[in-house]
Amino acid sequence: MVIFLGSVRDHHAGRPVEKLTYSAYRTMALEGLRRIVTDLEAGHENLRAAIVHRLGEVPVGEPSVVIAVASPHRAAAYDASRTALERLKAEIPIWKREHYADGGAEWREVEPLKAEGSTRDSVDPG
Amino acid sequence: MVIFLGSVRDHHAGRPVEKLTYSAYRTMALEGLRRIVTDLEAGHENLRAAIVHRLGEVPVGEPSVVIAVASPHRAAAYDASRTALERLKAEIPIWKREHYADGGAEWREVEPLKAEGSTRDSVDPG
Amino acid sequence: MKIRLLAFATAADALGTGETDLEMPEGSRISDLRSRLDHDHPGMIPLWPRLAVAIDGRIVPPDTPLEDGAEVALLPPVSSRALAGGPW
Amino acid sequence: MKIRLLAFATAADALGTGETDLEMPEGSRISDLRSRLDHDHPGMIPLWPRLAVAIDGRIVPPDTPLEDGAEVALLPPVSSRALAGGPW
Repeated sequence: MVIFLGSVRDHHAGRPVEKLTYSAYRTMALEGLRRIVTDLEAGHENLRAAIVHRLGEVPVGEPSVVIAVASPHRAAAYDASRTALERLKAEIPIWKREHYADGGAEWREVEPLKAEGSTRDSVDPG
Repeated sequence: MVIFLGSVRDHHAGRPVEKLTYSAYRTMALEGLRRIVTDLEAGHENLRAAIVHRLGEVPVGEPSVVIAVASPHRAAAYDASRTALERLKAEIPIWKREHYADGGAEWREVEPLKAEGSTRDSVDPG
Repeated sequence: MKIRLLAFATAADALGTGETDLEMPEGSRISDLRSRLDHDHPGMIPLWPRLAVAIDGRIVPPDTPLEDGAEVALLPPVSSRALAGGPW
Repeated sequence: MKIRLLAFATAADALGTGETDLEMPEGSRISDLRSRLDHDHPGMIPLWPRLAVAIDGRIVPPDTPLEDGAEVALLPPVSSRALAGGPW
């Protein structure tokens, strides 16, 4: 079994971070996480996966994401864990706001959201 | 942080397994595990690793190995976790004996033990 | 027709709300919604090039027609690339 | 000279012990130890092609000389390949 724990780091680009707040489009995020799990489990016999993402405030040092993959085949477990993490970051509508020790706060928005499967590019409605 | 848990499976080649017993050349195994951890931590800044292997009797379903790797870089954490597991299996003098539900027991000996670094082949004293 | 508009992160900040109902003319498309939001909330204008828009939980192209009762969500970028080499 | 002999798994089974002290003639090498063990414990004979031998915790070549007080360990194969696609 491979377990990934993603924890909140104490700095971003040299700026001390105190906490994050995560916000989500809950129905779409849950559906997306279920889709990832279903895809992974369909890809390898006897593989089981679970993904949990915290929402709301998460203090520095605490985990915000847990991905657990059990498989009789270790390579499959590692690969599925990584795939889950990459897809989670690209496809799932969860946003994070960094709250800095100096009082500021910023949304971290880096990559336009990908449609499911992460192969299609996101749609630019502009 | 990536955590690998290796658990005892309930069968081998179709034969039901009840438990394993692990035996080790303890001093060499510990030194080898320390060497793996040192190599991994030297390979990536701020990476930290820990490896634990149970010895003696381990019932089916229980974990016998835990590898924990923390890194600010997720790719490094996954890679180090896998490297630790592959090296552990090739370099560390720990043997397992499978005890079958039908009463038999067998050592599982598959690959001649590799010298440290896993690049040199094992030495055949014959 | 009436749509439910959801907005997240910077899009919610620009609209001043994360959730609102809007009355739109029959036959409106996402592009019409965009014009209206840009007029009422100019802070939206710079966001569109990197927004995804979902209708009822599916990301859709910009000229997709709206339907009565649709849930339309404005989805800013997520944080994947920052995280590729870095922080969660 | 006296050496400490450790054996594990199938090698321990073949020797009937995991740990024993042996008196060897001065100048003996691992190959001499092997001849002696094969004579006293024929169950060892088929094991050598896949055994590694360590002296004081380091895997060494087959003609390595023994020294007084050395800890010599007979190390059967470990289970890596079975595990590559499979069970722990």
